[in-house]
Amino acid sequence: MAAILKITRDPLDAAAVRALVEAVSYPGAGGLVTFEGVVRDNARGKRVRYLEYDAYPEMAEQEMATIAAEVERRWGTDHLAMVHRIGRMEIGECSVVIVVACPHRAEAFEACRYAIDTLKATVPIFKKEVAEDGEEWVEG
Amino acid sequence: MAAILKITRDPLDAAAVRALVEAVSYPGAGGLVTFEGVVRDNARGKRVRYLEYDAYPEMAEQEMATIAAEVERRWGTDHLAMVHRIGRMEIGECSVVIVVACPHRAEAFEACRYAIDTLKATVPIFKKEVAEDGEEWVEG
Amino acid sequence: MSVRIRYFAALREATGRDEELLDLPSEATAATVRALLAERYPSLAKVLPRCAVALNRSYVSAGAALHDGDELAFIPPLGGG
Amino acid sequence: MSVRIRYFAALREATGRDEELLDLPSEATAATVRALLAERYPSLAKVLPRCAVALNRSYVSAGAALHDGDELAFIPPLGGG
Repeated sequence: MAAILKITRDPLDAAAVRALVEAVSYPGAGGLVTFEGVVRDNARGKRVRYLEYDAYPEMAEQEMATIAAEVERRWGTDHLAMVHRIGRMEIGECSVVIVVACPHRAEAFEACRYAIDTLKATVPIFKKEVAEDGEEWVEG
Repeated sequence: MAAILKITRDPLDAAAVRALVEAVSYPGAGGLVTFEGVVRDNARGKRVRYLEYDAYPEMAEQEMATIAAEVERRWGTDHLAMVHRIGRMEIGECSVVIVVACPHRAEAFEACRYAIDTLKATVPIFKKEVAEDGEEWVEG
Repeated sequence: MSVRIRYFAALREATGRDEELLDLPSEATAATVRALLAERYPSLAKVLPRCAVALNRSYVSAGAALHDGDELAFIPPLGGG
Repeated sequence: MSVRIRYFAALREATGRDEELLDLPSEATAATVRALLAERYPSLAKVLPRCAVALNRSYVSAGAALHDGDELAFIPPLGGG
């Protein structure tokens, strides 16, 4: 398959996550690992009201393609989906989903972990925390 | 929450997996990691027709509780679901689901990986591979 | 003493049973039962030596002592996941 | 030469723009533009020094040379995940 790499404004709800899992699965896959990043109700000791994500979409999708290429080189799978939502997100909503399918679980865990760690370090996506006492674009 | 630990004959289909994810999620969770073990179409160079899983259910759930206790001790979360299906499973069907939610992703990945690795090593569940040329109870 | 033996997977197929009650001398151990079953069910010959022992649903050593009312199982190689 | 500047996150809010075209001398670099924007938008003072540089949608060094038609962006601290 071609890896699914996307910046979207659509909610990453249960149906959307499930559709990605189905898209990535294949008959030789023995292990599927899914990471979901979820908006927490607190950060840095603050009570978070909601988050606002922004991105440089064209560059973000290009950086995601670099991650996908490295996943294929290191773990031999192109059964990968990486979707990050932007816009306003409430507590409990999903901001990012990464799904990896591999014949064996070790590779699926490692590739999924690599993909989210590298996404955070290289993909131009930005986060504003809106708390009770003000809002701020934050790192990490 | 009390960890969800179960041996079941019911299919672990999309709706069942999603229900576990929802059950494990909570407002302070920033990272959710889901592992799904899926019946592959091949193993040990054989073409697999289907699998048949058996278990010692009472002991299996007790061993799962030991895993859950260790997850809580090491990663501080009881937001864990671990469900293994038994009975006949076709290619592409899910045999096991593990979901872990934690404030941060590192813990969720590590706890989920620990849970499936330890399940395979300690929980009394048994697998029969039914291939084109015969059937066999197999390890691993 | 009476001990309940439970069978799973290859052992269930080889014995044709889910479980049975064995009446054993009071000094019997898990090893005694393993030898007894090997004799009673020749088709267990291949798998029994590879089995771990579970007494009252916990892993124990191969020579564990038994008591009246215990539940004993020989656990074949694991295949979960 | 003409260079397209794109703004995101804190930079979009501080400039009130998604993008703009700058007409620059041919020897201008990314560093030249950073200085120019700092002057033009005082509200960028805090975030600009913390920004990486993306030229034509790839990360480059702070002093990268520019060419006519390039797309340049200053990338504030990342928050994906």
